[in-house]
Amino acid sequence: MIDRLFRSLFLIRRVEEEIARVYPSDKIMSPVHLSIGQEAISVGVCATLRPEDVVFGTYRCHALYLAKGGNLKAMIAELYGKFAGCAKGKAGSMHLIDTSAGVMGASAVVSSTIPTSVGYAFAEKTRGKDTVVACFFGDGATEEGVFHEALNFASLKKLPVVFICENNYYAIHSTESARRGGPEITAMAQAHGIPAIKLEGMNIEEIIQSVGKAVEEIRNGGGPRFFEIMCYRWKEHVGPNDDFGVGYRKKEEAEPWLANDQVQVVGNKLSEEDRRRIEIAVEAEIAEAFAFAESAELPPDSELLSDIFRTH
Amino acid sequence: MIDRLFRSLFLIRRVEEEIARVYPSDKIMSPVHLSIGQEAISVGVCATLRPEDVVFGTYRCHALYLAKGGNLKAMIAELYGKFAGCAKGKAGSMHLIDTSAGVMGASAVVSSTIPTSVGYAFAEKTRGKDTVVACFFGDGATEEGVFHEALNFASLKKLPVVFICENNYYAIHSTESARRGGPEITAMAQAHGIPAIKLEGMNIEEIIQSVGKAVEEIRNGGGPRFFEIMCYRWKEHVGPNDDFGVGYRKKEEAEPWLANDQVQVVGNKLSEEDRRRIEIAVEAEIAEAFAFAESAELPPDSELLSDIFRTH
Amino acid sequence: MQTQRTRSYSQALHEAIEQEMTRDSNVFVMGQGIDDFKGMYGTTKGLVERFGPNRVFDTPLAEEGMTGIAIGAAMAGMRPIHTHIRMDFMLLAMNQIVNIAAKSHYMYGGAISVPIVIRSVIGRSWGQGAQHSQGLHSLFMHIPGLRVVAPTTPYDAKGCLIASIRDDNPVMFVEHRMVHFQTGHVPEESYTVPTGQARVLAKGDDVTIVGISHAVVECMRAKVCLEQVGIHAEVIDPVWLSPLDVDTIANSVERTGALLVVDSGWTFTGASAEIVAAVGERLQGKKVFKFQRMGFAPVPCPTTKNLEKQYYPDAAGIASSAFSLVRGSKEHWKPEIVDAPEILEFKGPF
Amino acid sequence: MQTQRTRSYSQALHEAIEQEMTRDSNVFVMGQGIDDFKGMYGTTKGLVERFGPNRVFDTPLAEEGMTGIAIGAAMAGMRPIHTHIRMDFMLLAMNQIVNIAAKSHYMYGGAISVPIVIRSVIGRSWGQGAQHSQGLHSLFMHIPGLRVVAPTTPYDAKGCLIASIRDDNPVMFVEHRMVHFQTGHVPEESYTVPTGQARVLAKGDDVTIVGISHAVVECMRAKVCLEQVGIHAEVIDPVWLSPLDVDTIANSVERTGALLVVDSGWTFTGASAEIVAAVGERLQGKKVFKFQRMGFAPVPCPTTKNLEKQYYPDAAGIASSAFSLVRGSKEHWKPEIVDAPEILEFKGPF
Ligand SMILES: Cc1ncc(C[n+]2csc(CCOP(=O)(O)OP(=O)(O)O)c2C)c(N)n1
Ligand SMILES: Cc1ncc(C[n+]2csc(CCOP(=O)(O)OP(=O)(O)O)c2C)c(N)n1
Ligand SMILES: [Mg+2]
Ligand SMILES: [Mg+2]
Repeated sequence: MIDRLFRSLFLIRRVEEEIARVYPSDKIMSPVHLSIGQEAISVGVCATLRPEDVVFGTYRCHALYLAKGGNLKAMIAELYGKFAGCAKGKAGSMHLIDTSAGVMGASAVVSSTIPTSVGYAFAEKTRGKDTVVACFFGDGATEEGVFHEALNFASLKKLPVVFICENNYYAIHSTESARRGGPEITAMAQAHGIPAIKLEGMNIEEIIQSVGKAVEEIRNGGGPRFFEIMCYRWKEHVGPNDDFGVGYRKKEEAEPWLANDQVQVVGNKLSEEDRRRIEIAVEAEIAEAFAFAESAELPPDSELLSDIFRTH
Repeated sequence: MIDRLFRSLFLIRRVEEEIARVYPSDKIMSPVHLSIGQEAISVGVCATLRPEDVVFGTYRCHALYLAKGGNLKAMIAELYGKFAGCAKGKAGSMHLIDTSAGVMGASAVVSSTIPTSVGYAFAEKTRGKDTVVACFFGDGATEEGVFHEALNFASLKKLPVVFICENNYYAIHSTESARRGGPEITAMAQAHGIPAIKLEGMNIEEIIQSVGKAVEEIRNGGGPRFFEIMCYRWKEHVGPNDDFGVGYRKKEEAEPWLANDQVQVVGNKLSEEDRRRIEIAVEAEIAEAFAFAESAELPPDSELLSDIFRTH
Repeated sequence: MQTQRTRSYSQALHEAIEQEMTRDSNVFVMGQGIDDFKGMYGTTKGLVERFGPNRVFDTPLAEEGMTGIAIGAAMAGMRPIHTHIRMDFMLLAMNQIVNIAAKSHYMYGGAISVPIVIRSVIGRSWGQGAQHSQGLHSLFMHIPGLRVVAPTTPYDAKGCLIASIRDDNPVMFVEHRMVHFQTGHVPEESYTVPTGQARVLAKGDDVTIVGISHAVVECMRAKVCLEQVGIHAEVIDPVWLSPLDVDTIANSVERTGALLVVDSGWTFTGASAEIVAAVGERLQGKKVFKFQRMGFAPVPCPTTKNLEKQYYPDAAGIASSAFSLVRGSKEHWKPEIVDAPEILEFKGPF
Repeated sequence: MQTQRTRSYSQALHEAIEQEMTRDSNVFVMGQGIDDFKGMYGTTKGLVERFGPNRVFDTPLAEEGMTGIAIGAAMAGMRPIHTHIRMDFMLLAMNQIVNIAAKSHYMYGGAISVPIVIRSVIGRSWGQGAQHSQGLHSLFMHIPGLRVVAPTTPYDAKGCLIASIRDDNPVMFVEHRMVHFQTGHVPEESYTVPTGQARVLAKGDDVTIVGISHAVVECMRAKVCLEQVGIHAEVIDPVWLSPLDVDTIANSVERTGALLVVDSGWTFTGASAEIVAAVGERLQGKKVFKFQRMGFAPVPCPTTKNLEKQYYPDAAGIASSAFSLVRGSKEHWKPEIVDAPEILEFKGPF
């Protein structure tokens, strides 16, 4: 278990570090929203899901995609705009998808995948499947009206959705105090009749335990559950850099989070040897994926006009 | 006080009864949503407001318009589609407006005046005025995302708004159990940090007392307050008729509400003489308004293309 | 001779839904009030009794959210039909329709598709006013990835709805309140009307009149009047607004030399502009043609009857325009008022 | 000779806001992140320090609600400027814009008005993809009661924004990300650019090229190329898309006999269709002209560079189309790739 968690955490961290390293070369000509520092949420939640379960995410979807088992080569090729990308190079970093791994896509429009995930859950429940849908979004997404509309319906129909709010305190550079009048985000979920728990302290084991229990209840027909998980975005909102110098937040604020790096915390639970073995394998996998993406083909020009409609 | 309340309640009731009576003649060729049975909410709330305070309503706005002091002749002329109507005959029953009385309009799109009322309150607060804005809407409106967006902002900026949810149990023919998963509507307001009270039993004095206290607090800078006031629509959703036979609700359900008719309850507190005096005056006023509307002119054809833009 | 099976437009829609729900258990219907005694203008009446509340259900008032929910169910392989009693409310769901439904198949490189049908009604009738009477199909035509269809006959209503349900892509299905009452031949068996094919409703050589949605009913009335002054109009119902069958229209105009487009919506930057421009593209260098656009007055819809009447193009006005187009702008003629029974007879309150 | 005062488009917008806020205490600015260190592409930087947080403030993520709030403040007599970093997000606010802002003045018989300016950015740049790059001005053009303006020069940016703020009606103010960096003459004093007037950017007799938003920058580059093959293009920037100055364009086409419209958006049922149809209306019976429409490819915008490049009309393509339009469809010519420095030099991440 620990080795799988570490493998996933380390993979995500290192993939994003590689993205950040490559980015200035302009090989990735599209916005990237890094999850560095927040990986434990995706990894923890996905550890509680089955392969057939599905997830929906936001533009900040690298961690979720990989944690759920999305294909790494297809992801990097997608960022490089290559035809072998998970969306043929048409989607870029903000819209990763791998339906075979249960990654049902991500959207650049804040909160727009919340209702789609609920609709997916409705379809599964109606057809008698026991799929659980995990719906990921940021704190900012909870200000959009559609968040409430989706939660209400999930509650009304007792749908198998686990809502995961990754509260990193910021929407771009805006603090919660500039955006929200209410008390806790969890209170809003509760007002829709959805049991909600807030997890502080960013502890992957706590996440797995707490979410895992909820997922089980959901699978047994208990209806939706809601988690607000506090976290911190280490990098700038979009792009590969640090941004503690630009004015909206101070490095001191980040320090406790940096000290509680779950990649290290989990890694430290492994023996030196086990850890090295995993790290080496992951590095090789990443190197291969980037090499693959580098050498892959661009989509042919004819792709511009293809895929607009699905025809049998 | 009682005589003013009765006057207002009786006026609204009788105006709507007249509308219902006239309707089959096709002189009013536009949808009407009657407030019969719900008048005490508008009358009670408006009794706590000053003339300079403003109200925003829904398509079911006859009671609110009159309770706030909207011009009766201009209203009936509007329903008749006449040029002397409060909107020159362009708006009809669903969009009554009388800015001189603080009636800032109403919308046929459910919940769409909730944010505009909050914006109005923002403008008044910013400019240092002590206006209170009363925002009326139905239970169905609370399912729309924009309801939450507006409440959040009102809470965030501590705006002078009193939210009045007229909960008549139905949205057209749909019951709450088909539409809402959460517990109380008030819980949603509270989740946005807005103190909320639910008033049952449809008692105008309780409404005046409870809302009056809140309006005073709001005027003193206390920020928004929310009321859910339980009520019952006696007539069909739209149109002049009863509809207990059509299937979605039974007459028995209505009976306690009919027995607690606030027009009678308040009227009974007056001496026979006072009451008669008011009734006679109101009947005369109504007769005059309908006669006025009957004989008023239609808008000239040139009105079709006027008012599209305001030019100095 | 076999007597034709006659049904109303609403009945035709009802039959389409019922047959498709029977055929495919992935088809379901959701929308505000669809399970009430009115049943979405009768088009969903009795379906809940037949198919149960999991496949026929009322929804909260939440257009954006419920559209997203329909889309999500479609992504999972179901085929939702989402209904709206007024097209005006679609404005609340534009983000899900345009940013998600229309784009997902392309944006994800074909990995998923969104087979959803969104039915909405252009609400002209009984002083509905500015916010309950808009024909907004032009907005959706502008968006790649959406199909837009606005059938006007009961036959097309059934065939287009079945085609839309079976389509793997999002379809905006536009119904005009005033065509709900039209009756006509509707075969009992299941059939589809081919996507992207216009229908020539009446033949003629002097002028091509294209009518969108209810306007085409008025165009047919105008045609009858025009015959009396010796003008033979060809009347075309595009049926599908996107994809638009420009060929059929352009071929007709090449023959008649005159094009009148009458929309159930505003003209500025709308469907009528597209039709004129597209026909012009086809015919430039081949044929010079005269043309005119008609549609709603360029204002919100007023409620009072005398202004409302002027707001909409009517048969007499259409005939008069076609006359001037054919005979030259200096020649004027207008038939007596032509009855539009569906409008005269319609009584509210709704 | 006096040296011209040169400013960027963003600076011009900043100056317009600052001057209007100084002039009229009812003017205020709201929008997501406008008070952060980026300040809405620099256009709102420092304003909060100058005017305080009541008049310059960040908002929750709630496009529909915040638009309604801006509208309500406008109904109370204030003059909000509401900003959006991407035009795509306007789809979330369509109901308030179309059903409330556009209709209130008419629907209430003139009793109230809604003087609101909604600024939004067409986000082409750096692989923004399907949901961050739409030019949706055509949707708003279709709606009576809205003004739509899309200035491209710093001079017009300032003058149009001031005109928009002072307008008593709702104005959709469309900014293309790629014109934010353009520099040009901007007078220091306050001035307005007249509503509904197109600007002839370059004179010519052979073909009329109309470019909308950033496309007009490419049209000007195309003009330079065309000169080399002896074709003199007239380039027109409509500036205001609604009301649209059809006269200026039609007068030009009457002279040149050829019209090329290049949009920063899709062509189908869009601004380019309207321009073609409207010019056709003006000139029918007077002048037969050749025309062509260009715009985004009819799909969502792909992110990968090679497809993205084909997605947009560029100067070389525009020149080539204009050439064929003038010389006949059998004659082909395309200039070497023409540099578009604002696109080549732009680097993300955003
Ligand atoms: C509907 C919408 N509004 C605004 C934006 C611009 N935007 C992009 S990311 C973002 C912040 C979202 O914050 P949050 O939900 O907390 O997610 P985080 O980026 O912190 O992970 C905003 C406002 C958008 N993409 N979509
Ligand atoms: C956005 C929107 N969706 C749907 C409708 C159709 N509709 C008109 S009234 C109504 C019911 C609203 O119920 P509620 O808010 O409880 O008000 P009530 O009519 O009971 O006073 C609905 C769904 C609408 N007008 N606007
Ligand atoms: Mg956040
Ligand atoms: Mg109700």
